[in-house]
Amino acid sequence: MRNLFSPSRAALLLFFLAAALLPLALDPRGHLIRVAAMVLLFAAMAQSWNIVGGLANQISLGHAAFFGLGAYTSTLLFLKLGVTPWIGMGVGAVVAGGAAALLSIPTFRLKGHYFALATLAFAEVMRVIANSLGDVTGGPVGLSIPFMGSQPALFAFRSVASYYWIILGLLVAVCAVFHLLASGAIGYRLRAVRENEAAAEVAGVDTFRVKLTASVISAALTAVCGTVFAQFTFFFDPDSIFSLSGISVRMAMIAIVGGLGTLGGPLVGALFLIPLEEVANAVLSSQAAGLSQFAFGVILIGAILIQPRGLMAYWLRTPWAKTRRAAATGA
Amino acid sequence: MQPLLQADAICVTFGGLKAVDGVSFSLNAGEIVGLIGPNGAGKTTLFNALVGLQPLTSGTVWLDGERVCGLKPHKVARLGMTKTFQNAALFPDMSVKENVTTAALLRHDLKGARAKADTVLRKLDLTPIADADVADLTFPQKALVEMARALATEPRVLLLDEVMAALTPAEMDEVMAVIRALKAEGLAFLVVEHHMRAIMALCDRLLAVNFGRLIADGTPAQVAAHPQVIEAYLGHGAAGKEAAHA
Amino acid sequence: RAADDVLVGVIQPLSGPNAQFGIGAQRGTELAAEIINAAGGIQALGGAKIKLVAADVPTPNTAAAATQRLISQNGVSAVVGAFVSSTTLAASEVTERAQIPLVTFAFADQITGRGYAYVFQVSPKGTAFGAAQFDYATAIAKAAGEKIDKVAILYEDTAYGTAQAKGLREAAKAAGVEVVLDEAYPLGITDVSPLVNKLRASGAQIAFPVSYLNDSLLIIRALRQQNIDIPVIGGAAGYIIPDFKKGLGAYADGVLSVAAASGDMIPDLARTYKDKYGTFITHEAIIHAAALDAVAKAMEKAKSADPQKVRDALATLDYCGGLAAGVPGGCITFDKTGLNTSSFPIMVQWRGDAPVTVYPPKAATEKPVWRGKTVE
Amino acid sequence: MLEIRNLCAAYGGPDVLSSVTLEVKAGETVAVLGANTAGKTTLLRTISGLVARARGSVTFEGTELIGRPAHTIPALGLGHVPEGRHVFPRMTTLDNLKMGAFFHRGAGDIAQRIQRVFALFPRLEERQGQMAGSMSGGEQQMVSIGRALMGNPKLLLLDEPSHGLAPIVVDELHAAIGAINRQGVAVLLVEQNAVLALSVAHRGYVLEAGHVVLSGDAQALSADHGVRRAYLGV
Amino acid sequence: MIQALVDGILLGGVYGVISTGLSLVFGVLGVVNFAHAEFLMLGMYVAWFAWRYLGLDPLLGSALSFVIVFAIGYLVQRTLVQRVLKAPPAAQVFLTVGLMIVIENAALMAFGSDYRSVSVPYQVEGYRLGDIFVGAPYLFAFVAAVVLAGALWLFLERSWSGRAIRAVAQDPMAATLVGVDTRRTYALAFGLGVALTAFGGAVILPYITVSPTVGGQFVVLMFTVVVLGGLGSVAGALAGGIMVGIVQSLSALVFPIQLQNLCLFVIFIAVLALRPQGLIKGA
Ligand SMILES: Nc1ncnc2c1ncn2[C@@H]1O[C@H](COP(=O)(O)OP(=O)(O)OP(=O)(O)O)[C@@H](O)[C@H]1O
Ligand SMILES: Nc1ncnc2c1ncn2[C@@H]1O[C@H](COP(=O)(O)OP(=O)(O)OP(=O)(O)O)[C@@H](O)[C@H]1O
Ligand SMILES: [Mg+2]
Ligand SMILES: [Mg+2]
Repeated sequence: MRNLFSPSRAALLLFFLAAALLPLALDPRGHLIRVAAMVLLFAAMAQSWNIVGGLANQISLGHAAFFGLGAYTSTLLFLKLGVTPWIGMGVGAVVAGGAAALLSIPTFRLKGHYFALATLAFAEVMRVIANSLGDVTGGPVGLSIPFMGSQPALFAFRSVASYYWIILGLLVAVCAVFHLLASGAIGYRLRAVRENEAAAEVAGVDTFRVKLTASVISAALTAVCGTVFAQFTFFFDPDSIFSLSGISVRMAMIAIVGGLGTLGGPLVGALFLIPLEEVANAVLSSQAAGLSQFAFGVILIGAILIQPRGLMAYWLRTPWAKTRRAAATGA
Repeated sequence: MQPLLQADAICVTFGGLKAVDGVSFSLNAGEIVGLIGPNGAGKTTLFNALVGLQPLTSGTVWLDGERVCGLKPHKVARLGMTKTFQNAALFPDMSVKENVTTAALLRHDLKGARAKADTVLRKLDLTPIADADVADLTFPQKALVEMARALATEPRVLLLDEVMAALTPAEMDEVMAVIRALKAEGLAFLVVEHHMRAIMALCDRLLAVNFGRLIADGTPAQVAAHPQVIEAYLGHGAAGKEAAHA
Repeated sequence: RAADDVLVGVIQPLSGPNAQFGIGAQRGTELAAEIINAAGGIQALGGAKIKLVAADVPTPNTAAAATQRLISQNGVSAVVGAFVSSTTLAASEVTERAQIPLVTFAFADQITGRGYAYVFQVSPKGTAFGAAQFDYATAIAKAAGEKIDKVAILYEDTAYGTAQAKGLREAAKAAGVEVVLDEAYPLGITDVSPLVNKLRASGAQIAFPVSYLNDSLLIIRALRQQNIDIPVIGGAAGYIIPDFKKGLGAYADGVLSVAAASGDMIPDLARTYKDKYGTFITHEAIIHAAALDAVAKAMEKAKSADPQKVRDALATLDYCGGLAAGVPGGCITFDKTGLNTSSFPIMVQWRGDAPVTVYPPKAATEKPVWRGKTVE
Repeated sequence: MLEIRNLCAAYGGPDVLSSVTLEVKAGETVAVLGANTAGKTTLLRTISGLVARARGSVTFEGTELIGRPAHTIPALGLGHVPEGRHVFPRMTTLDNLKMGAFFHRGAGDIAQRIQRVFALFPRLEERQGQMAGSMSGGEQQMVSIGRALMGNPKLLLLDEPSHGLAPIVVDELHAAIGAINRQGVAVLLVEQNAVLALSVAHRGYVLEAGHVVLSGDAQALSADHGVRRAYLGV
Repeated sequence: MIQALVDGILLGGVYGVISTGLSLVFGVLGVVNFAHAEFLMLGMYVAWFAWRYLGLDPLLGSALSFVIVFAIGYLVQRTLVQRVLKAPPAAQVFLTVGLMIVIENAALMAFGSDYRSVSVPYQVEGYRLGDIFVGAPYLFAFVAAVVLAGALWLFLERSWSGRAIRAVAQDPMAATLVGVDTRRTYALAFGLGVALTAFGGAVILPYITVSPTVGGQFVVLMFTVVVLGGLGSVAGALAGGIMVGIVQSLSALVFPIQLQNLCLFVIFIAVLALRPQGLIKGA
């Protein structure tokens, strides 16, 4: 019970409180709220990734596959069959979860870099399929969500703030799932698998099932993020939705820069990287071609050189965090 | 009475190498059997084959009348057989108790597993270090935690792979006392160890392997006196004599 | 007191794989702003100067945020740009909802196909370019006395490639010409041998590749290596930029390509551009200059920089000359969907260091050459 | 030959070695005994320059080793057989041996050196083409020792060479260490197996929790009551 | 069919060489270098400038690419990569992602966004052997690639430095104990790895244009090659390269070329499922 008021929880609560109050201070149709929404959305994506990447230490570089599946499923259901994206979102999650389960079969034995590259290839496969099945997916041109004004039942709103609230809700849900997994029985098993798979098996952990569960949940949540992203930006095409650098790597990078496998990592990472990129773009992109990306890369390198274990390492080093950790193991 | 563990002509090959070559033996409840043999004789491989970490090329393994070969390790663990790792393979980012709890989850829910872990840790006198990170442990402590983790799966057969290597004689005695206490509860052990002093003092029976093949099976005294065992493993020097003294 | 500046947003891919086109387009826009400002700015607004606010949008994912920033942080009256279709589509979702006019060169059919009120396309649709690529080439061949009944279409599988290939395919069907090879290939292909093998086996008389630069060089060189003498009719993009010539040298000469515009139609601008940037003016620069010109003209007409009024003025714009002279047809008149109805594709042919307009005759500055023979 | 004075060492946490003073004279075999984590391995690693945080002094034939880059130390005449063998697993036995002469790569007598190692460990000659990683533990131990000998060391540091080896191999090793020492190479031997260590050593030190708690000649140590109980298991 | 096979092998040999460097860096440093393809781009630029201003054929300019990029790689390793060698692998990956962004955009600022291409006489030549047709630039690049791969093999197998690189790759601590300067060797291996790739970039310059983003065209391909061959295996990279070349080439016979990479990646995942360590283990 004393955990309820631990400094880490307090910090988390503070974060969500600040996030909830933020729209009051911003123009509901402006740029800043869009950036804030992007921060939260990318935090949710990174948190979904963190379930596989952080808890199970399966560094996936192909989560864009699930992200895109979510976006395509809900959007196509809506465009072709008129199914509201609220339902499409769920269907997308199921489809992505199924795809993750299918992908687990050939990849579950793979470790480390081999796993990373197999997932990367999977996302590429999805991209090529979306690109070449023009009749179904709209092909390389991509898909547009029709402009319908404000229709909450169809997941369409006029103000960015509405999307912001939805994304905030999504982030809270993803964080809750992450926390439940991390602190529950499966959390123990995932960490065991992460640290030594053979030993975990011998200690009675069904490593395949544990990994499968984690990747299905992670993929499903990622797909939900994909649907929300599609609804929020109204347009996507295969190259951007299945993008290695734009989605897959970014999800992983946020979690890693923030702190792999920690609940706060994706939040901190998104809060650091997304605004940073935005500022670099706003300030530098009219100066010289490439300068803003260059600056972003330099800062990224700097962040990793200074703290390779992620920004959360600073928090974990503070006395408050230490007491919490001791309490957690004692509980 | 049927033996608790029965291995029938098991073989494991790596490419052309026969690491385990037609080994058959049995193990009864409450028995401690030692497995000795030169380096590379196939002892660890045999262990891995028994628990399902290493697929068998041929042969059968029965655990209490059930075929366990071809099952994944976690299934074998559920049926009651597990092993420790030659080079302690703990989960380094977890505390001692978390390591043990993970294994206890095999038969309990989270709450029950925590309680089970406490019991096991108490039994092995590890309660004082329950919250320590395993990365900070000393070698013998690690070996004990390996055993604790294995015990938390509530096995009937426990395979110990050199848990006493690198222990001082005094430390070895402590571990042997624990093993004997567990034997009294009905656990069966298969023990790999190169310390003949420990092996001779602990085991009811010895198996000796060389080049993957079983070369001797009998009481410790019989096996230690077996010419092939002396030739391939014990030698005539000081180390071998140590065995004879024990 | 000088009038306040009017702000116009420019979104272009300034980094990433399309940077070269984005930079060219941005230069065109900048040059246009200089010209308009030098001529006294927006007269109706007391000589207000146009001030450009640029944003780099290397990918569609970055386009929405960048466009939103220009709109709500900088308060631009209109947005010009995004050479790349997908990026433009992403940006148009923001401009439409924010009710800010977006004037573009990107030519995916979908841009004006969604019934959006705030998006304007200065040059024809992608399918129109494909159709023109086919129609013009067969017309030139016919005039040279060659009858075409088998053609090959090779295109990269991007929005641009597929749209234009669709136009080609339909035009061929309409003309009763057999398409013996119709092959999409991945963007960034590093080896075209399978493509060229198929082309050689197909027996096509003309090849219509729609591609960026590297693939176009690969295709033309591979044809040369294998001594395949099939005329290649480029589909804009890679075929009409200075690097095409640098890459192929003498082999560039005589290559035909469809284009949205050409420097020889607006010599003054072309000269200024060349003096300033050292290379001939590309069609994306010309069209984007015209796009900004249209925005300026709309502001004159609306006597306001208010986005809503600018959009209404754009919708009813109908003028010729000025920087719009660079657009084939020389005029800008947007229809209900936002498409400039007075413009049409042209065909250019490499002569020395730059392509010149050779077709259709109403726009041509020189006669086309088919297989070494000047076509009258 | 090797003089260690007031050596302290740490890996970032508290000191693992505190004020260790120890010496090895030319031609001597010196054993270091101690329980787990007493700091035996750390002692050898510090001598070889692998532990960054070391204070005090370690001189080898008058040269101060503390603060020297680790890779320059073997050339002074120190051979180190690390705990856990550390052979190059995907190199042949022969290449592993050759690597031992890396800092003498110009030397013309490499073939002779290899022959000398083969004379000591005939098994290695039989297995010279085999990947070292696929050899048995005892064979790998021989490769590791042979590799250290390739540098013609004057002092050989051996860290638990008998760990995990079959009794018969332990005996062979025992003989080999004696033979190496008789060729004039001084040996600093860290062993869990105190019986073996004291039977080949001239002198010994007992290390506990980073401190030298006892030292003396091998016979005296073997007779010491505490040593007998703790390390000889009697 | 045979034509496609020949095309595939010629192309694959070059894929092999540009990927060998990546494999080497992984094998020795254990770092998956996402920035690797950027060094291909740098190598191409060096060769392009050598052609433009010194009149050197890219096949000769490749030597210059090798040397210059080696120096750059050596420095990058000493100043950046060295610092994360002990960090978690995920941090290493993202350091190199950062490096990739920096190098690509630095090139954009330094060289502009132009597509640069050389013109050499053999660019438009080809040889015919019966029905089989071979483009000269492909053939020359292939030969150069194979020669270099052979030289690399000899270097690693026979020279002291090569042996030291292998030793450090397999056990850095033991390597230190026999007197190998591991830091220098790491830098040497990284420099060599990127230089090999730069060399590969130079020899393909006669048929590939260079621009700041050219690395992006190759990066996924390079990883596919390396993983197929077995990470860290230099010989494997060559085999993996040829396999990728053949798959690409043969798949075009049956499927639309658009699906070339689909075929490749499906085969890739299938191979990994059957052989989780790649086609060839270790080397
Ligand atoms: N994965 C593997 N691939 C190939 N060969 C292997 C593999 N694992 C073990 N071996 C070989 O099988 C043989 C038996 O090895 P094993 O580890 O079982 O020996 P051991 O009896 O446990 O020896 P030790 O006493 O040294 O631990 C050895 O020759 C070893 O090299
Ligand atoms: N690389 C390291 N980083 C941090 N601590 C270390 C490291 N290596 C050893 N230690 C710590 O230093 C202490 C002494 O270890 P050392 O290996 O020197 O003991 P040892 O006497 O050789 O023990 P053993 O008999 O187990 O080999 C231990 O507490 C150990 O945990
Ligand atoms: Mg073993
Ligand atoms: Mg030690």
